[in-house]
Amino acid sequence: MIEQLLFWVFAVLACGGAIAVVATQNVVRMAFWLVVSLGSVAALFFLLQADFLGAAQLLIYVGGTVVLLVFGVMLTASGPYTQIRTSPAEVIVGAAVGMLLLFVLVSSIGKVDWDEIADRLPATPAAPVNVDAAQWQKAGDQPAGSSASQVALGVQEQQGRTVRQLGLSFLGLRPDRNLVEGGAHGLAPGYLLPFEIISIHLLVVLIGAAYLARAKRRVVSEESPELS
Amino acid sequence: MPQTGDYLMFLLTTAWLLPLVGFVIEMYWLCWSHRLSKGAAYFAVGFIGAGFVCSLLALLIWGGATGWSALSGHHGADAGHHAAAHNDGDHAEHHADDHAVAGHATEHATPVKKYYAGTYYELARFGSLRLSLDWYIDSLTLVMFTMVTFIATCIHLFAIGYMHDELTEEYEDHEVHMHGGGHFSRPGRFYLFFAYLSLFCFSMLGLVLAGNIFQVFIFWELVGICSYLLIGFYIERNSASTAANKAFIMNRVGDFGFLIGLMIIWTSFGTFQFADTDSHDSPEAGLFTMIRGHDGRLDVSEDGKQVYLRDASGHRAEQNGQPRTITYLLLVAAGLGVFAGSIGKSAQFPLQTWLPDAMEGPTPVSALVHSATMVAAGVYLAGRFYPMFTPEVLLGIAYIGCITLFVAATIALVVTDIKRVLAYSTISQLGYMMLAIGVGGWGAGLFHLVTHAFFKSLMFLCSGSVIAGCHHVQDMSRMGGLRHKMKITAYTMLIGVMAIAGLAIPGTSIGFSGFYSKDAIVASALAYYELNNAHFLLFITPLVTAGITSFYMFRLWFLTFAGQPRDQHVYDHCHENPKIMTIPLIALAIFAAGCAWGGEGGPLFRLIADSELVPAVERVVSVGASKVTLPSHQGHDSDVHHVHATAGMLALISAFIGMGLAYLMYVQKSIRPSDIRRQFSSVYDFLLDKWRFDDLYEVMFVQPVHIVAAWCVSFDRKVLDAILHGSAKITVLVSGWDRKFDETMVDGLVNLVGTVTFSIGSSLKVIQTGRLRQYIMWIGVAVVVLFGALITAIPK
Amino acid sequence: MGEVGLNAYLMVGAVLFVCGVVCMATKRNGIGILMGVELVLNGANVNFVAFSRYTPLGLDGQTTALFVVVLAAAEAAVALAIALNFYNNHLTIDVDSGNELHG
Amino acid sequence: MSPETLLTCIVFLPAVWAIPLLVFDKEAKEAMRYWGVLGTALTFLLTLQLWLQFDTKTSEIQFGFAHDWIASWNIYFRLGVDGISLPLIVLTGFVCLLSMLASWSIDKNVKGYLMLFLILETGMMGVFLSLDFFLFYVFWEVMLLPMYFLIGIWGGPRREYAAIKFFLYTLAGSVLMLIAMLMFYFNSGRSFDLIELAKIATGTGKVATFDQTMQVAAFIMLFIGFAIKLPSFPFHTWLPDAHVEAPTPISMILAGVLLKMGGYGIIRIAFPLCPYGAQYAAYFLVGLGVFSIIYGAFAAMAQTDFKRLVAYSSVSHMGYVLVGIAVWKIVDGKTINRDYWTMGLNAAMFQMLAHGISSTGMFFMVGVLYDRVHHRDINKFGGIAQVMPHYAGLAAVIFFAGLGLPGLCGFVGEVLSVLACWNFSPLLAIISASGVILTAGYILWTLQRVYLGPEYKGPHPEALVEANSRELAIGYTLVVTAILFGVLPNLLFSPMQGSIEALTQSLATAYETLYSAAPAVQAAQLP
Repeated sequence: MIEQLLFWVFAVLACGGAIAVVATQNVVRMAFWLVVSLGSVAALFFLLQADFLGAAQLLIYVGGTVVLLVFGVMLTASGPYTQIRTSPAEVIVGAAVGMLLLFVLVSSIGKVDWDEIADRLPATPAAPVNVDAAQWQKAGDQPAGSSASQVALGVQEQQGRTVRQLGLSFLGLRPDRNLVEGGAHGLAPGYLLPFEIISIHLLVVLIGAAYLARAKRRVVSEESPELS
Repeated sequence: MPQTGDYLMFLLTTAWLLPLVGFVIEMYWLCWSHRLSKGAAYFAVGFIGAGFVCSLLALLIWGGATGWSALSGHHGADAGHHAAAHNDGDHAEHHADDHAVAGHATEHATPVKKYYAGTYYELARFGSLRLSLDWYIDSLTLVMFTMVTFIATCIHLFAIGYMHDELTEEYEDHEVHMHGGGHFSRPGRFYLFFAYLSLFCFSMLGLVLAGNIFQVFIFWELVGICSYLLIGFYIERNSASTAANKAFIMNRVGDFGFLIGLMIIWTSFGTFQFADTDSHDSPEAGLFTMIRGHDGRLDVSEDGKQVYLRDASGHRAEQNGQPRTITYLLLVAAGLGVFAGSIGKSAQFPLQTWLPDAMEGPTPVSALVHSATMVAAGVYLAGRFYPMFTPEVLLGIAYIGCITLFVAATIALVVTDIKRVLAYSTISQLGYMMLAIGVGGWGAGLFHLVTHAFFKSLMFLCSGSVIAGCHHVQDMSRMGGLRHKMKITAYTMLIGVMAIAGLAIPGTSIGFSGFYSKDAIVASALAYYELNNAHFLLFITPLVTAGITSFYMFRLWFLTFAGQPRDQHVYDHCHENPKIMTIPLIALAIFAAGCAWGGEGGPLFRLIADSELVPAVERVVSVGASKVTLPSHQGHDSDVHHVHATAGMLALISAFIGMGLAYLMYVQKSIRPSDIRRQFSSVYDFLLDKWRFDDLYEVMFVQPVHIVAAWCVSFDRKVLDAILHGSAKITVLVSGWDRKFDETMVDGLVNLVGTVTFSIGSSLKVIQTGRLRQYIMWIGVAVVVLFGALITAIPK
Repeated sequence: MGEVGLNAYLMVGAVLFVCGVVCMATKRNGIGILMGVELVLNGANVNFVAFSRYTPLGLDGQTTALFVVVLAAAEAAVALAIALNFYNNHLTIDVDSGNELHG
Repeated sequence: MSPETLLTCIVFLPAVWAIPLLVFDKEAKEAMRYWGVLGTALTFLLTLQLWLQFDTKTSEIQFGFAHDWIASWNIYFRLGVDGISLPLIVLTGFVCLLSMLASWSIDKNVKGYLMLFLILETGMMGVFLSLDFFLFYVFWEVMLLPMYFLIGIWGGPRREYAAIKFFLYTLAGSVLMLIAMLMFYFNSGRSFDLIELAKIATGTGKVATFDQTMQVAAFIMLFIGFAIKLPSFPFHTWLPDAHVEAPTPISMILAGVLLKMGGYGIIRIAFPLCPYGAQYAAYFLVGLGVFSIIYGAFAAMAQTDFKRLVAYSSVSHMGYVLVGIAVWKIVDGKTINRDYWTMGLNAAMFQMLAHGISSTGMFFMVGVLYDRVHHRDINKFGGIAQVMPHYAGLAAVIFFAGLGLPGLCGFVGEVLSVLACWNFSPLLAIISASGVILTAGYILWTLQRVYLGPEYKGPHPEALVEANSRELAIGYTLVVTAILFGVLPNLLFSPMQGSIEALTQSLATAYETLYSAAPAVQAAQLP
């Protein structure tokens, strides 16, 4: 029950925060509401037993990204245009389109029978054959899954403690899968290499960003009208 | 051990090549001496004089080798010849390595005459065909050599005096008028004149010495070019260079025929050699042996269409088992072809017109080249090639000669230029020689050739003396009475005139050289007429012309030397020439008077007749198309001998009539020439226009050639080039279309696509507002619409 | 109100997503647009994690979400740099003035 | 020097010699000219060395060698010499040296001129030396381009027209030659070897001989290709234009060497490779030759441009070459009097060489005048012999050589080819003999108008000074050569006799074989 309650609280907070971001005109306030929304999402992650992800969300988003955003706000808000108004027509149109989109999405979500979809999913390489979707769904609740292999691996799947599992899955060891029966390969695909590659990429991107962000005034500002 | 032939060859070759050395030295005279030096002339005289000595020596050696049989006074091919032939036959057998083929096998009934021949070097060899430079020496060669070198020496000497005014840095030519008025002047070209003369002597001697007909052709052309150079010596005179061109081109017309003759001979006989070649294993027959064998007769097949060729042994030659033959008509054509060359060179009808124009050259040239030697080369060739002529060819030769001698003599009647009179008389006399050869009087023709060379060169030199004395006045109508001032010239000239007129003391056989030779010709003609009555013109014409000749020659002498001066100015400035010019006159006059001493029994005639290859003791009856019979002319029973006295008398009468008429008209003045001129004005004009040959040729040949030439050029330009240009234009046109197609169709299509794309783009660019938020909005709208469509369109 | 299911989370994700989109579409402020992007990414992340919890996707969903988070951080850095440059060039953060690419 | 090195040097020395010219200063004209003269002189010496080493006793190819070039297509770098090509090689070296000496009058862009000149020489040498059809073709084209530029850049006022005309004509011929070459290539089991192809044509090769239709077709194409170069009557109009517009030294090379390639091609390629085709067209060839003689002479007579006149005289003179080559008399499949044909071929070769000397000389003599007074109108000359006697004397000798005066080189070739012609056809022989009159006519008339007379009538009379020592040296060299070969023709006949004899022998045999194989086709033969 508490879980339900928490869900609703945070769900409302997340959605409300998001709506507030949209509705607010002041950038600083928008940033605040964004923090609220993102924090709520982190809470939702906890509820979804993704502890590590939730923590990462808090650290990176709320602690990093949003601070960065605020910096941006401050750096750019020195001029007279701190508040840039949107025309009412645009707001109305935007709201209408948003509503429609929301309607489309919600109706889609409602129309899909997710259990059936999960059944129809292709037998992912190591999906345990003897465990049906419902059972599997509950596996999160019950420690020590019925799979002997999981036991053999010494993985104690505890509620929300996903750091170790995520780390192993990065190496290709999947506690949530039956690797013995399902795969002749021994190991599932790991994420370590992609992660490293992405890390390098991102590093490059960040260096590029730092380069771009260097404060330098345009010397010739008259060129822009010609380009338009 | 050197043989007679080697001696002869060595001497004559020396005589032949010395002038060439002289030519090179004189040509580059300015490199080692100066313009005013007479040295070049002395070189020239020295070399040709040495040549004369060599020739004379050769003649003496020849005489020694033949035991002077030619001069022994016997008639016909008698014992002396037999002995000579025997001797030489032995030589040939004993000395197989001797190049000279001397005589031939002695077993034959009729022994042949003797000659020496050999090869200098080979020009080319193609399989069995061989071209070489050869020498061929018989008595005719020797006589010609001696005659040419002697006359040339005299004329060289004379020229030293005559060309004296060229010894200057500033020679003023009074006949050339410049644009700005005044006369043309140039540095003198004394040395050059003698260089040309030397080159001519070399060519002429080479022609005489030639041992094959091809070599004759080579030197034939060379004397032609020398003649060209000498006629055109005064290169600044347009008339001179035109005359030189005319001479060479007309000669080339004759050479065209000559060349055809050569082609026939070359293809039919495969050799050009006169004499047999003495290769060690198999002697090859020369042309004369091939066609005449050893007995001097044509070997004609029964139907008269083929002539059998002989091999070196005198038997019928065989090739692949078949007897070698030549079509009779082809042989006639070859003969006529070669004779065409003679027509050109000897200025016979119809190519006679160049010779009078050639008088543009200096007078010594006229004397040497255009009377004594080169023009006589045509006669020499006809004589040398006589064994190859069939009776039909001879008949043609006779008629050509007959026409020529008459035409030229008639023109000479009216001409007043002293050199031109002599020129026409030269043509006329050459006609006599041709006629003689044509009627079978081979010896008579060549006899006349030699005597004529002497008296005609004498007369030319005399006229040159007159011209030099009168300061280049040539018109006889401005002369008269010159005998008082130029005694030597006048009386040597008189000797020449009497010689050419053929005068003699009636009743005796003492006369000038021309009497004997002309006598021989008329006798041959009469004998021929008696055997072939149809051809009476061949006798009447020379007889009448003898009178005409006498008339115009005496006319010349009377007009020039006798009577009163007609132009006092000329007369006053006239003077006798220095000794260097008169001595040659005297020397020549002696020979002109006496070289023919003894007539047909005399040494000269006998020497010439010695080399006749065709038997002369019997009649030759033609088997060809024309039924002619050639008279026999050797021996006491011969046809010619029978009529000799009659002919001599007739010719003498004719000559005296001519002389008398001239005396009456120009000295006695009992008949006034102007009356006759008026009476026969049309004939007079016709003659004065030289029978209008020049006009005829101008219309018939010169103009058409120019017209055709213009056609050719315009064909090139208007047809060939037009085709090229047309195709080029068509190509350009097609490529123009191509370009248009490219521009309109292909480019248009591409442009259309471009334009359409562009206009669509520019109409769509309105949407591209560049506003980020709008795009996002559109994305949202699009997602909604797509989903809506998806959901509504796809049924569950 | 029954047990919280997959659909509920998906709804939340959808709301976040739509808010992000609307935010991007209406805000003239560049920073606001950035925030919209963050919202969209969060919406997606919610979905990933939800699927990870309720479907056989398992840890793959979380892993992907993790990637997205990292990516979003980097993106924010880059976007801010761009925003700063934009500001330096236009002396404003109004994205409507950045319409040089209009047709 | 080994034969292989010698031949390679002869071909490539000039082109290699052109490379150092690049480093010369643009204004160092004298130095570059001397360099060029040195190069051509060395090449000429090499050709003389070749002559010395040449064995006149044998008719075979000498110094032959072959290297792989494009082996997959059977193309070889194959050079060699026989009696037919040797004299032409020496002539090329000779004429190139003389025209290089005559190049002092070129003052515009000397470096480029000399380089093109040297490359041209390489091309010409290559044509005469190569024994591979493909190589021959390559050199043939190599020669074409420098010539185009030499005319087109250094020529007279209408040089572009002339250069393009020359180029197009020659290119048209090349295309025909290319087609014929490929016909032989594919009919011979893929061979470009000229010797091998000739063997096949005479029926002694590795594969069956070329059939009659193909021979006729190939011969016609080859003949047109070479007749353009020769040039023969309907294809000759490029020649006057090219000659008139080309600078003097290039005219000398054009007349002295390039025209010979036509004749050489016919003797070396067209005849040996298609004996049947050659015999098939023999009468036509001789007729064309005779017509060219007469036509060229007539056209020359009507010219007022001195150079054009000489150019047309070339057309006339080269007619004798064609006559000499083709007097191949056949009766009933048997060659009649082969010696006369051998003589004709020899005469044709000699005529080419003699024309190489006399025509080169004539163009040079015209050039000397043109350098002084800058016009070529015959009617505006006159009296040259008065102001330039030494030069006029040399010119007269050279023109007499062109006229065919005995004792000078022009006579031998003309007369012998005419003499050889009677055996083939009396009618054509007579017509060709009449050329002697016309030739004398136009040459003497020209001499009269240009050299004789009292005074010069045209512009720039002050420029008429006696020839300088360089010009006299060239003139004397030509005159002495003309006299030497006129008096001792055997000097030239002796090296080529053997090869030509062997050629006529093999062709006669080949034709006999072909004739006996299929006598039916004879019906179509020309009279």
